[in-house]
Amino acid sequence: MIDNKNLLTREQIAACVAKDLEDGWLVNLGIGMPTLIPSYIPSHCDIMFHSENGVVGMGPPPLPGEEELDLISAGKGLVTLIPGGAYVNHIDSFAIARGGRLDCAVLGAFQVAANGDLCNWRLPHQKSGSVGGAMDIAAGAKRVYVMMTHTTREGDPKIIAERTYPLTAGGVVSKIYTDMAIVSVETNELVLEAVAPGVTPDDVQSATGAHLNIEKVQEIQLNL
Amino acid sequence: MIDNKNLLTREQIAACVAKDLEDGWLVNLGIGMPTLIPSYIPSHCDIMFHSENGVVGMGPPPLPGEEELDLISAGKGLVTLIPGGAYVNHIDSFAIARGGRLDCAVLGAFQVAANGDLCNWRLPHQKSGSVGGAMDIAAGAKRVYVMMTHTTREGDPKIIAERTYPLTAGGVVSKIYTDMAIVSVETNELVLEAVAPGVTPDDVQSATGAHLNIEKVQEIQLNL
Amino acid sequence: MKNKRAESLEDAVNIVVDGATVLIGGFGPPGVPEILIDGVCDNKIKDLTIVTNNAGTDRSGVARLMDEGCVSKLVCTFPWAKESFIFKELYDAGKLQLEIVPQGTLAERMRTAGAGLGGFLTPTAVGTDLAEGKQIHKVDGKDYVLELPLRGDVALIKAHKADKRGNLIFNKSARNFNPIMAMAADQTVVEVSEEVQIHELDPEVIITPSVFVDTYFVTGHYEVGKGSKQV
Amino acid sequence: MKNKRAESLEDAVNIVVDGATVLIGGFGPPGVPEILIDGVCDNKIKDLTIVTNNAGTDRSGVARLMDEGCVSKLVCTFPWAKESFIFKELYDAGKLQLEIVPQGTLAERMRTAGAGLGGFLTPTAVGTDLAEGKQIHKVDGKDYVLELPLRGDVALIKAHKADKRGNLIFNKSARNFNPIMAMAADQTVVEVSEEVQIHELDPEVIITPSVFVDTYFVTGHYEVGKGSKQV
Repeated sequence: MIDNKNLLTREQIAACVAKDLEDGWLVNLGIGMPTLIPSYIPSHCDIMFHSENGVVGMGPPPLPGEEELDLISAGKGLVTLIPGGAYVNHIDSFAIARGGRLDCAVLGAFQVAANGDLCNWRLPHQKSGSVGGAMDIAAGAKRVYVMMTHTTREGDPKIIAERTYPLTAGGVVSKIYTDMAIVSVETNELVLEAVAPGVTPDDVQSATGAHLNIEKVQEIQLNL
Repeated sequence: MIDNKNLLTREQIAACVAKDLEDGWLVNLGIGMPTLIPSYIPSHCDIMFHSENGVVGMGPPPLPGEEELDLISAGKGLVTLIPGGAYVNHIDSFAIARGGRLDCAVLGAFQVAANGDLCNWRLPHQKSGSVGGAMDIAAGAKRVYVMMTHTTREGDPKIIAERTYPLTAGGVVSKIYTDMAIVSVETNELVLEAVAPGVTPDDVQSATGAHLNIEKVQEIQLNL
Repeated sequence: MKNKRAESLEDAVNIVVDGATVLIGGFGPPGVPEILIDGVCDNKIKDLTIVTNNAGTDRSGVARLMDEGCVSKLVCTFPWAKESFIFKELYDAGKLQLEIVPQGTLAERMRTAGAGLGGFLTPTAVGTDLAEGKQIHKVDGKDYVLELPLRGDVALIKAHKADKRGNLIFNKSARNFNPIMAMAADQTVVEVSEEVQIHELDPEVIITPSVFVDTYFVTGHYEVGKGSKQV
Repeated sequence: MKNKRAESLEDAVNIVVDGATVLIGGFGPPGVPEILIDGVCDNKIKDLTIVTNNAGTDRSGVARLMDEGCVSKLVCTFPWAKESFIFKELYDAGKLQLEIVPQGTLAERMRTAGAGLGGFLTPTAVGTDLAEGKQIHKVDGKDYVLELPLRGDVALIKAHKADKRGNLIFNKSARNFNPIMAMAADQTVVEVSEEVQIHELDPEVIITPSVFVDTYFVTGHYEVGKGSKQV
């Protein structure tokens, strides 16, 4: 069991993801942790955010006094529109999502399987879930990155050999950012790319339900 | 053989169709003869014209000096937009056409069969034809009215028991306006509704390749 | 020109009858026709099937509609949210049927109905519970789910402005499902914050052409999420 | 911010290579990117499959492209028109393949590609020659043709204005297929009459968001149908 103080904070994970988003990309951010990402995008880097409720070019929350109640994110927080942004209807918004125009979607997850299966819309014991746009976005984005804690609150691994939870989209996840590590989903294996400072590859392996290739592991550089 | 001087002019046929278009309708007009119709719509009657190239609320040709080269009809003539008209893209334009929002489409035809089959896009001897939007509009409009000469130049009937030309849309035509008569396509029969002044029901029947019910025939009232 | 303006809320919503399937615009609070919904509540309509993205926010809009017992079935994408506590209460008590549809598929199913199409093939939900019982087609070696049109008897939507012919424009992210639903119902009823003269809407910027609008009701501007008289 | 502005016509069109499938906007003369087409002609590109509504008007635009031998196949809706005499000449001489697609189906097939869908069911063309060899599906007792996505390697479109991010608005009926084609190709190249600053296009009135635009080339205004240097 690793020391909790070595786990990355949500903000640190967000910074790790932000570092991997490339200039010029259009990115969709899921509800929850992924919404922390924009703060960590360097200002010289032009990344546009797509919100599936029809906002292309979503900006940060409004300054006090400038709130527009008709301008929200998919997570229903008040947001702004960047210069050069545009409003679209739900059809065009999901044409963007499914049509391969999202360079990346960063989503939360309950489970990710070694083959890239994503489970994030319903827990097995629930009668139903809230799917929102997750299935469309996960099926359509060029890259799906997952951002989550490495294990459940009970300590069970969320990265596993085969999924046991209801599927959101099959084989779509290419990269996983957790509070312990960055894991890349390759064709035949999971590759441990980097670990948090103070966390060892063995720590990560033992908190993971699938085999990790640790040959090229590095340490995550934190600038926070 | 009837006297040609008793045949209706194109303008007179257009006036007959115009009389049957109802206040509040959205109407698509095919290329050729149907484009004469708008001149005969009474000014108190609010009929909107849809042009499949993205014009909802097409108005008459522009006055000299007011031409806009970017504003044309489906027949490629310069037109105008009525107040309250709107421009749409081809997807929305054909959503209107197929989606049942056209109260009526008035199209030309090579042949109409007794069951309402419409043939207007390709002659049998041609290797290919020009379909344009005819198949979508004919399949989607609430009513399809046909406007044509009663016979071919060679005197062959264009209203026939069973079509011999390539199909545009099956069973869609509900009314036929020709230079001799107005014929209604009913479930089990063709009903001769009205004949041109000086034309007898027998004249029409002998120029028609299918049986006509002539029990309720009237004479077309011309106000031209 | 047909006058599509309803002079009273009652006139605007009396097309909504017991048992109807009603498409209701909005994503979160923006774009929800809260006043029209109030009108349906006032009419004590029962057994509605409601198609809308969320399962209501707090106590107004769709939440009020459920709370007042007007709804027997909800078709939506995201029912489990803190602000949808009324839905949860009713669902847990077995008083509400629920159908979950992925958001892009929900929009596309309505557009398909509005565009006179018979269905579409989507990669969304392949291999998931939400594709159960649906046909799978392979195109170019990839699996797609066949999804069918979803049509409403009535669409209740919200727009920013209507001109006197019924052309509509929307406000920011309150656009969302509204223009799609306007196409997808037998009757489309719009609440608009503002009515303008015909020449005041540029034909280049009209989002919903008048041909998709049957009735509009002018509500004036009110604070989003506060439409309900119950609040 | 990525600079999508091409500084020369050559830079704008060098993505169009021999054998490519190219979607070309326009319905009749309005909305045809005549200058971009001139650029493709100048590059002496061969064996293009062109997807566009008409078979060219007089001697400019798509007509010039065919006339200069750049095209081996034309996918269109309305080839037989007086003004498409160059097409007729080439077709009759056996120098051009032709595929006719109903206009609504052509638009929808491109949108389907752009929207990441696998196909759609349409009532259009049921029972006709144009449905030959295609699957028929019955939905609610009615027959529909299954139509598949149509994607371009490149879309060449024409817009009225672009802002510096690449957002587009169009002019009147020159809108037509252009916004659809912008979605449906791997690379979308736009000729625009005018370039404006970012804040000059209201986000409510943008028809094609910048995410669908890869390159734009500013041509200035010219008389429709007279783009070609050959005229």
